[in-house]
Amino acid sequence: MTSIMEPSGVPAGYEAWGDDQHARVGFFTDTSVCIGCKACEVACKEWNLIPADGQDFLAQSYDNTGELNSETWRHVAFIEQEKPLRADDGAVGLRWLMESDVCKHCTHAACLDVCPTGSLFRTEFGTVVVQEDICNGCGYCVPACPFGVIDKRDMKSTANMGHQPDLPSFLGKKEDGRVWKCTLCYDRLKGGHEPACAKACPTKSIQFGPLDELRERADQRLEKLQDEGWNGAQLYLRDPDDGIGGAGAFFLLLDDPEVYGLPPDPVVTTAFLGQMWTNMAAAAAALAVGVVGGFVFGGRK
Amino acid sequence: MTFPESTVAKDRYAMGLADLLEHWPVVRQLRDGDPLGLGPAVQSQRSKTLTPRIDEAEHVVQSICPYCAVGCGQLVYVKDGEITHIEGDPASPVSRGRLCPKGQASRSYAQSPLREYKVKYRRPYGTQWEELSLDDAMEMIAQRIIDTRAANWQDKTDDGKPANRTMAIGNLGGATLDNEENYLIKKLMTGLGIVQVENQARI
Amino acid sequence: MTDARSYYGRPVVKEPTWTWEIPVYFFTGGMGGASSVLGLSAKLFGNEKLSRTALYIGAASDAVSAPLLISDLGRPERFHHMLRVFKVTSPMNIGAWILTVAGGASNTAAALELLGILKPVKLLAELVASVFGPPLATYTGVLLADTAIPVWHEARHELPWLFGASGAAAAGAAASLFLDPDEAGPARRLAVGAGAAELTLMQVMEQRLGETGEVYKREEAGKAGRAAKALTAAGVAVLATRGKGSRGAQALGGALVCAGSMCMRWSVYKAGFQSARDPKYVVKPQRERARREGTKASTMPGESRGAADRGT
Amino acid sequence: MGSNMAENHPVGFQWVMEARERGAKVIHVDPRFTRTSAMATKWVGIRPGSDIAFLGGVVNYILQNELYFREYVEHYTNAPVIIDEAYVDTEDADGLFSGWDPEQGQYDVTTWSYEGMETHGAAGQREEGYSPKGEQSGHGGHGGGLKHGEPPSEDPELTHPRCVFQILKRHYQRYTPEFVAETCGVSVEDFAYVCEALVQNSGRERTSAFCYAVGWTQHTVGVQYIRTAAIIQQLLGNMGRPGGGIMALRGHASIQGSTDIPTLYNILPGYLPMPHTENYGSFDNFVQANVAPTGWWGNFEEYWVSLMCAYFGPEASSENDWLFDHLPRIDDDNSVYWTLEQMLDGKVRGYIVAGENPAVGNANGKAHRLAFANLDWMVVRDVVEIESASWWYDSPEIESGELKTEEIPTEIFFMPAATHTEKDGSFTNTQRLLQWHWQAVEPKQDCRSELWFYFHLGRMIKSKLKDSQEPRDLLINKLHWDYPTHSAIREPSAETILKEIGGYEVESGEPLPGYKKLKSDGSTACGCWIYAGCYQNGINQPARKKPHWEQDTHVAPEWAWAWPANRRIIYNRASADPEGNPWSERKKYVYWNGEQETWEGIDTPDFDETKPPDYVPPDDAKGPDAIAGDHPFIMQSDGRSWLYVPQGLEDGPLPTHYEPQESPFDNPLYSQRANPRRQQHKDADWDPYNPIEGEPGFELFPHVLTTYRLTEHHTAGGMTRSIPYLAELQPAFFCEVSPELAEEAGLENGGWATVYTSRSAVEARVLVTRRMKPQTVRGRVTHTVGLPYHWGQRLLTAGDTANDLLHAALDPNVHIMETKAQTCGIRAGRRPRGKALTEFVESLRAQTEKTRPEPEETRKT
Repeated sequence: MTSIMEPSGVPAGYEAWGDDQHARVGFFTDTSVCIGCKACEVACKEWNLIPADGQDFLAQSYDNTGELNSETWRHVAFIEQEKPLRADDGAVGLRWLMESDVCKHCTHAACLDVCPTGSLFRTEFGTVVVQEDICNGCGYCVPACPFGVIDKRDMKSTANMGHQPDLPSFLGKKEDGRVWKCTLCYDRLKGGHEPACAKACPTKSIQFGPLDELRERADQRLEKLQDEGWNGAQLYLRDPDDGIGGAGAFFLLLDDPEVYGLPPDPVVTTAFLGQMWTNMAAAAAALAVGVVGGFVFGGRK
Repeated sequence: MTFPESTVAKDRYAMGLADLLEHWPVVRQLRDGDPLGLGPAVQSQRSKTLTPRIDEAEHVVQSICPYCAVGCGQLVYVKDGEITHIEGDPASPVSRGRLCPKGQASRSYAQSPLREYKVKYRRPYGTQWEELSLDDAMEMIAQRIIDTRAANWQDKTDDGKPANRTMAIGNLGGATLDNEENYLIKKLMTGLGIVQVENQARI
Repeated sequence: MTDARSYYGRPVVKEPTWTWEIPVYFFTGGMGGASSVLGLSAKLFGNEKLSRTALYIGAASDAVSAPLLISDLGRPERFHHMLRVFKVTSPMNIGAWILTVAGGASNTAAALELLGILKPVKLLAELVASVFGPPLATYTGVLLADTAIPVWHEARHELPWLFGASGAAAAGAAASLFLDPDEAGPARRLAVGAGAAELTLMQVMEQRLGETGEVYKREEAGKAGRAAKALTAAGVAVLATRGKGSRGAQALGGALVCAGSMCMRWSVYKAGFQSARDPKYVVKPQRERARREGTKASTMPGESRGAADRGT
Repeated sequence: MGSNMAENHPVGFQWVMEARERGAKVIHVDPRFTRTSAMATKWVGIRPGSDIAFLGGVVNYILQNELYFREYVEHYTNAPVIIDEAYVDTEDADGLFSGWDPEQGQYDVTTWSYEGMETHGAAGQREEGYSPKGEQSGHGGHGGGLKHGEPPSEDPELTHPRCVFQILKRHYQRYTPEFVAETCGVSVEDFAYVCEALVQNSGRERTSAFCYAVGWTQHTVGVQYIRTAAIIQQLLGNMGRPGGGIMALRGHASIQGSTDIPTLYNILPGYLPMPHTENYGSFDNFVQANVAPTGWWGNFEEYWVSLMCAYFGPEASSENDWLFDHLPRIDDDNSVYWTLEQMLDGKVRGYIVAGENPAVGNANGKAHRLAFANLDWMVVRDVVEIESASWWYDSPEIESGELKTEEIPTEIFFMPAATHTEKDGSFTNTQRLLQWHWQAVEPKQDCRSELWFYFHLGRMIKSKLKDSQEPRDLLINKLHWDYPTHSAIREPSAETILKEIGGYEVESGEPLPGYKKLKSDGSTACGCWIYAGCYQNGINQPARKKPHWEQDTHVAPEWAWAWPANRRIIYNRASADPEGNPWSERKKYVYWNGEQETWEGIDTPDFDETKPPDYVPPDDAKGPDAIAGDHPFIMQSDGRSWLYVPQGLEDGPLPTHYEPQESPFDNPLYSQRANPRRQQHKDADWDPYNPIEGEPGFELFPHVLTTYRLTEHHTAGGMTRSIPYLAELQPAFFCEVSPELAEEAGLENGGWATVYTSRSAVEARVLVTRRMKPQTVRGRVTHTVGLPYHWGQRLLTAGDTANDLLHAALDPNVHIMETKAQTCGIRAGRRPRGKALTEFVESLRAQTEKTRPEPEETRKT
């Protein structure tokens, strides 16, 4: 089991692509230029023909989406703070942080590891994708994800549309009961197109590209923001040494991750799998011994 | 439009047992150097042959976003007479391929579940919509204009100045329309002596 | 509401989508796995009645386990996709293989027993079932621990043991239900011993979880947990003190231990939901660890970081 | 300022973000902290309705500290021009300019003229009150009345007490930083930051730009908001130069196009005026009234005749004065709110609404819906059944019982429309770029383009009337209405119409290369002179789609086509100094090539290509020839930009701070509180105004109300509330309030609030946010209630209509209502329903009307 957790930063299953392997790609989401327009949310839904998510007024700033789930693969978070944008702007200020969240396409991806059917797989682009023709909706990946990204679709949740007259034939045709999440537009990548959200993003807050290039760009960006005195700037999940081996989709944040609803220091659960299997083996053995013990100590009847 | 959904599965069952075994991911795991079954070994046939639907479009039309006045370029992908997708046109120096949520939703705008496709008619004092053919509606509207105009024509103002108009008909709208359409509206209305022609410029 | 910094108090990790079938399966799988071992052991020690009873219990438990699991699937008609791959990284996949083998074996054995034919094959099947029985009873602990749900993941040391003990107790208790006290000695002793272990392990787990474990005191997990402890303790007490003397007391004790085992699974199952719901269980320990050991998830300006080229 | 660009023009905002990343300062001056503010280097929270005070303060800062771009101001603006002795400034008349006629409520604008100007030919008409105004003068100043390009009296030293420069200085001398801070509710430091940033970033090497939108236009003194910015940009030398200017961020795909090729009552294509009911006597007199002797409006007759030839083909001739006597005539105001009033009076019988949702989008929505019930017939064309089509059975007035479906006589035709993907055509975007969109699919069933509808409607009407001898039918029968059609539904050819718009030689049918080729003898036809050349060489110029990466410069001239003459920056001669050299290498754009004796650069020069910088027009020069070589503003009769506007505006030659129609404050400068020339419907009971300070009931409406749009929706919602993906992003009508106001009014985040004015009451979900900052104005804390106006009673997300709250007092120049600064009250909970709603609003009005004094008796409002 240790093989998948060697801190090589190379996702398991990726090398196996051999000649079919492409450069690992991902997203660098730079929240310092995000204008919170939600074009990414809509672009994603338009491309992937995701059912509408229902209408809830959340009274949480301009966020009425709430979270990433089976019907939302890009989610823009809005955080209003009484904090200056620049560290040197004095104590008072107002800032409105916006961040487009997405599946992290982890180097060590718990959802992928735990998937019992091979529906989730590591693609030739190094991304993590659910194969909708394979998934049987066991739901194991849902609690395995340390970011709460992947989610099982329950079409009932989309029935509160108010009106639901004839949807265009190809909308709503998708079946429920399976899990869904960002595919990093696997089909588009195969056709040589960039993912829909990155393509739409008006300010290029969402940048798509080979991961090593993105990381370099992010490092420069962080330096620039530091020079400009931005408050709280940090790269999140950029480092291959972190608990998930670095993300394929990483972020430049302007405050701590938990403020955006992100775990501050996630570790892929399967990092402990060896330990857990060993533990289980011992417990199983103990069980057998215990049962036999019932006969040994106290007689056969 | 079609989606390559599990059409492949059928073919697979048609194969022999050997083929089946050959394609069994467990076998592929061992054979193809993916022992953990995390990568290529578990890829389905559908995933293997996936193509983006914009590559399957019969034609791609360059268009312009219908919402605000920035005028972003759009590419409209069409297959079987239906729009399959709309996204930004990278060639545009205005927008460089980017779109906002509204522009990005233009396919859904054109294919809205609320879209109306038939003329609806409400007769005076009526309590519900009725059906009416497009031809009849056009005929009736033309006649209404002629009649209202005839009954409310002003050759001169009350104090005897030239008027040449009817003040009983108005036409509203234009900022969401094409230049050519606005041109015809103003031209026709001017010809008819209808001066109350207005659009969203004031709102 | 949460007392950690969060995004409008929203959860960080998702609640499981599993429904009631899963905790019931934990119970049946545990009981079935342990019963197979009990059955074979009884056979080896010459207690045919107990052996047969345990065989049937094991086979029946395994037989209902599969439909339970399938019924929880979002796409039940694709249940066989579980065997599409063999994934050591997926406890559920391994569990599916274990259940297939163990369940197949136990039911083969039970069928042959019923028909009274092919004795050697039956014996082989029993052997297979009892080899795969203990893993079947314990892997579910790994299944839960191998998630991002704090109360499950942080209990990864205890859960296989707890589930194993609970399965063994249930197996012993179930056998006790159907047998006269003089034939059920090993089963009763198993129920008592494993039941006591289960109680201890529950306590240990809750203690070691610290703040994360407080969900076991609250809401449904708390209720079910308290019920589990009371039922198991009562069952163990009845079996230990009165079980030998009275068939009725033995049956009552057996039923109580079984019910306790089921309640324990329910408590653990529900605790996962509660743990996922409040972001503090995710954020606080991670933040503390990060403070203690230095976080790697965030790269602050000016910090040295792993070489970019290594990442791809 | 006056714009929320990040939210309403997100893709355009990419350029602002890119500039910010390159070190540009982005300043957002706005009442609300919006997504634009969040991206800005600096946000300054300003009280709604006080922008002129703020901008006037900037003007004063520039003038007092002598920070203006001297060379630019001296040569390119009318700063040196001496103004007529009769002119009296607001500073000397307590808030009124000279010429005020309290009886008429209008100005006699003649006292605002340049000194020594002779009024030209059409004096008779002028005395009768006619002069181009509003959009008619929008791009012109035609009829500026100069004999040749130079004003009679000038002082290049800028010291003459009556020169524009000195008048300007005096006019704004009281707009001190302290005054600005007090009036606008901003800090002196923030104001200083804006002033310094603007000045530091202007001059030879650098330019600054203003972006505005309806946050500026929708006021009773809206045009003057923009004028104030124009003054700053002229003083700082930021007009006609790359990176400079004042950018109007328009809200609809072709709202610019529908002004250029107007669906507006008072103009014809190319800002040619609709004739008024005045008796001009003859066509020549009409031309004389409108032609400018100097500048490009000197060719008025060429433009006019070419339009008439496009409209009427061979039926228009010099013999029949191009049918001038038969053209319909307008009154001073026949705008949409005037029509509304007429409709309420029962004078309008039929109404066609195409691609607009006035029941939701127009101020005082209730009045509109009640007016519709007075019509005989109504045609609504849209892609979904909008509120303007369904009002007769589901409007709030049906709910309240004010209207009863079975008693409404209006006959309604709902006609399903085609979308942009279902038709060919061009939009003109906010930077004057005509961009073609090709049809992608056929419209389904009864869906049709407006092109189809109006073409076939016209065809049918013409055929029904073809034998009519009625004088009223003469014009329609002479209308040239012959366009080829294609496809099964007989869709007219949009390209043929574009060709007519772009102009052609009548004889040969050859498309014209540009407006310079237009003739007044009937040999050219052109549907819109400023669009002339958009079909040159037989090529659909707006359909040019050469990718920007294949073009040599960022100007990308081969992408689409900009009017006029594919010019991307107008008045770009100002990007060079008076001698014709670039102001700086960094800001090089269009300049004089002395060797080739021609203007050149990366854009089409907006100047006679061969007119040298030192050209001085001879005394008898006319039209464009009368503009000197160092005067870039060639549409103006004097070739200069106007700091001071002697003609064309209704409410004053200089912007001055007036309070909105409704505001919690008096005017700190004058006893004249609001714009005296604003249009009110004082006698109409459908448009009651909230009391102002000192009037009974003032305390009922203590807060400022402002309305706006969100990224996720579009205007009145017809194009977005019908889309599930957008509806879910902003699923409810809400109001934004500060925590302080929430506390005061007992509002709970996520709960309900009722917002009310004298017009109506609406209910909205509450969003409590620090982004709504209470402001301290003249020692008093004021709260602003923010309301997005996208909702109506139907479609995927439904809600009350913010516009129902608004009154329709208007700007006098362009008849735009004041949606950005009104007053309101707010309380927790949902609104009264049914009849109780009307009773509630009536009770509010009763409290304000009890003992209301005649406003004029106590103060000038």
